[in-house]
Amino acid sequence: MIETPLSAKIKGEAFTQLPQDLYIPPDALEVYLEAFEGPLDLLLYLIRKHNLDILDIPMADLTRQYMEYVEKMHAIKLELAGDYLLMSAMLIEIKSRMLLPKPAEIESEDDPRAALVRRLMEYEAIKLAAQRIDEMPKVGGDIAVASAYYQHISDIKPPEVSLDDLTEAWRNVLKRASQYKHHKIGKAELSVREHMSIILRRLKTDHILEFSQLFDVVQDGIPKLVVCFLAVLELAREGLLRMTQQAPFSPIYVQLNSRE
Amino acid sequence: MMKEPENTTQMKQVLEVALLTSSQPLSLDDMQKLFSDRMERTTLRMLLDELKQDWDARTMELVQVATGYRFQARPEYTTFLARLNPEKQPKYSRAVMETLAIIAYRQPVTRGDIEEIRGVAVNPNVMRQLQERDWVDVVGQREVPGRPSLYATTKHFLDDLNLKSLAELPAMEDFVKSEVQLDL
Amino acid sequence: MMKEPENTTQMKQVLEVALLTSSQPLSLDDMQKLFSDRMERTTLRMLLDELKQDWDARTMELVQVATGYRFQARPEYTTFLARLNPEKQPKYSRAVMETLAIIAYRQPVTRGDIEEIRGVAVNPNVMRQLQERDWVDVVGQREVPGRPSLYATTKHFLDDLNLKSLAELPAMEDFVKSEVQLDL
Repeated sequence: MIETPLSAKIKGEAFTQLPQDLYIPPDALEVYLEAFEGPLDLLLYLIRKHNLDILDIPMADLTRQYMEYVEKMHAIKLELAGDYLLMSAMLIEIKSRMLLPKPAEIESEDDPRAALVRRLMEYEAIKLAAQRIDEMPKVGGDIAVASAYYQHISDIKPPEVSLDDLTEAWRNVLKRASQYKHHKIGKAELSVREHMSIILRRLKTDHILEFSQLFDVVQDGIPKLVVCFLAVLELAREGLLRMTQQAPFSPIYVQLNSRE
Repeated sequence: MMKEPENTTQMKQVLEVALLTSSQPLSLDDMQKLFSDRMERTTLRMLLDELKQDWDARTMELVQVATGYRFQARPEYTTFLARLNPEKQPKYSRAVMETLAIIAYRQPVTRGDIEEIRGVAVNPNVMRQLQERDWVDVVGQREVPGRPSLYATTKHFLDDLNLKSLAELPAMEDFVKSEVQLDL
Repeated sequence: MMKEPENTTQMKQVLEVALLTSSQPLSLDDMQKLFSDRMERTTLRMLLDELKQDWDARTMELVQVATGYRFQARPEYTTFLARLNPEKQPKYSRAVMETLAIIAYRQPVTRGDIEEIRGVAVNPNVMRQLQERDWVDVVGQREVPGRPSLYATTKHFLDDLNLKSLAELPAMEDFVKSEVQLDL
């Protein structure tokens, strides 16, 4: 609940309403005045309390009452917020402008009270809106949201690696080794190395293959056959596989070069 | 481990579990993630509708707020739940609530705008309280000398007030007390 | 507002709401507060038992933990829930990436080859990560003393990088050229 001026407490005793006359015990005044949110709030209070018509404010009355409050504040040396003094000046100005004779033709638009009335009405609307928002049910207050427990398991996905990441890494390797000239590998050579892996993999499961089984003359084009042949030669050169032939023109067998 | 849900019943179960265990509202995007983004938004909306109906006569209700969907206790249980946590929610001062109302209804506004409406200086502490609650944030600067910050309410504010959008706030006209429409 | 619950159904409803909306387990003491301490603990325990059974074939289960009772998602749903808050995408270390690159470009290679090229010892952990990912495997041994394993990249690696064959890896000449361009 928003605290209103009417629920001010002085020395533990609740004052439910402002005294009818303007006499306020000096130590109470401070509490009352602090309960007002500012000069607009005080003015609104005076208007509503005395049932004044906000659209036709009797400026003399309102100004007098307002000034009396402000003087009391002054009298008890309450540190006067500048806002209150500014409002006094404005009220007096409006009052004096209303005393001046006004030309008939601009009557309505030129009511010196117009700006003040607009501000008071806007402030009052905001004040009520604030109260309404304050009363609305809110999460953490009247609204309880579901928040049952669940076992958190981590769903860590493996890191993603792009082709760029990979080539960047390779580039770094090369840069550090500064071995560009010795390690130039073109597309053709990479295919050879890939086929080396493929052949090794096949031999791991099949153990021994006929040389011709390594080549699919029907499926593979000439370039692939050449690459595959180069891979076999490179594997043999690196001592990774062994080729055997029992007799001339008999089948050549390829197997992993193992000591067993 | 459950395999991917195969029928609407299983799909609604997955949604129900997610909504009952999430303390934040779940957006449609969030809920699509539950199904590895293999569910159409229209299907999802249909399932949510059904789930809402499934819970119609029950203790919780499925509601839609600004950032998504959530289950919340039906209001009739509030009194009981309040007994669990008797410490009352911190109440905000009038200054805080009026500042919030101005930001909610007049956003985006600068501190100057707020001071103009309230007729008093804005205590920095007031803005801090609202920002810490994640009800208000800075959405830009007004292009005038000093480039003052423009404040607006957040989606979280709407969520906390059980609203889908600002339009659901009570109309400002309801708060104009004068019988005669102001015509100044 | 609901009046005080009059039958066990209503009492269970109050318990259900409280348990579903509480982010902490509720103790028997807590739950007695819900009924303004006008409920016997034995009655409460009986109601909790019934409530547990009511949820038997459903998405959540009522469990008792050290500090009290709570509803929790049945384990089969946790995989779905994990998708809501994916952990941050981890990244491979530089050592892993460079080792992978060397294996990709120079396969089949031994650990010794990799160490020679990188100039540092290969952490066993690095090879394990690549093998666990099924990106690299052992395709043979080099017939030298110690018979070191020969590593090569797998088909799975090509699939994951969206390559049809290693020949699609950018050729090294491209690097040399760009190096020259950078030097300009």
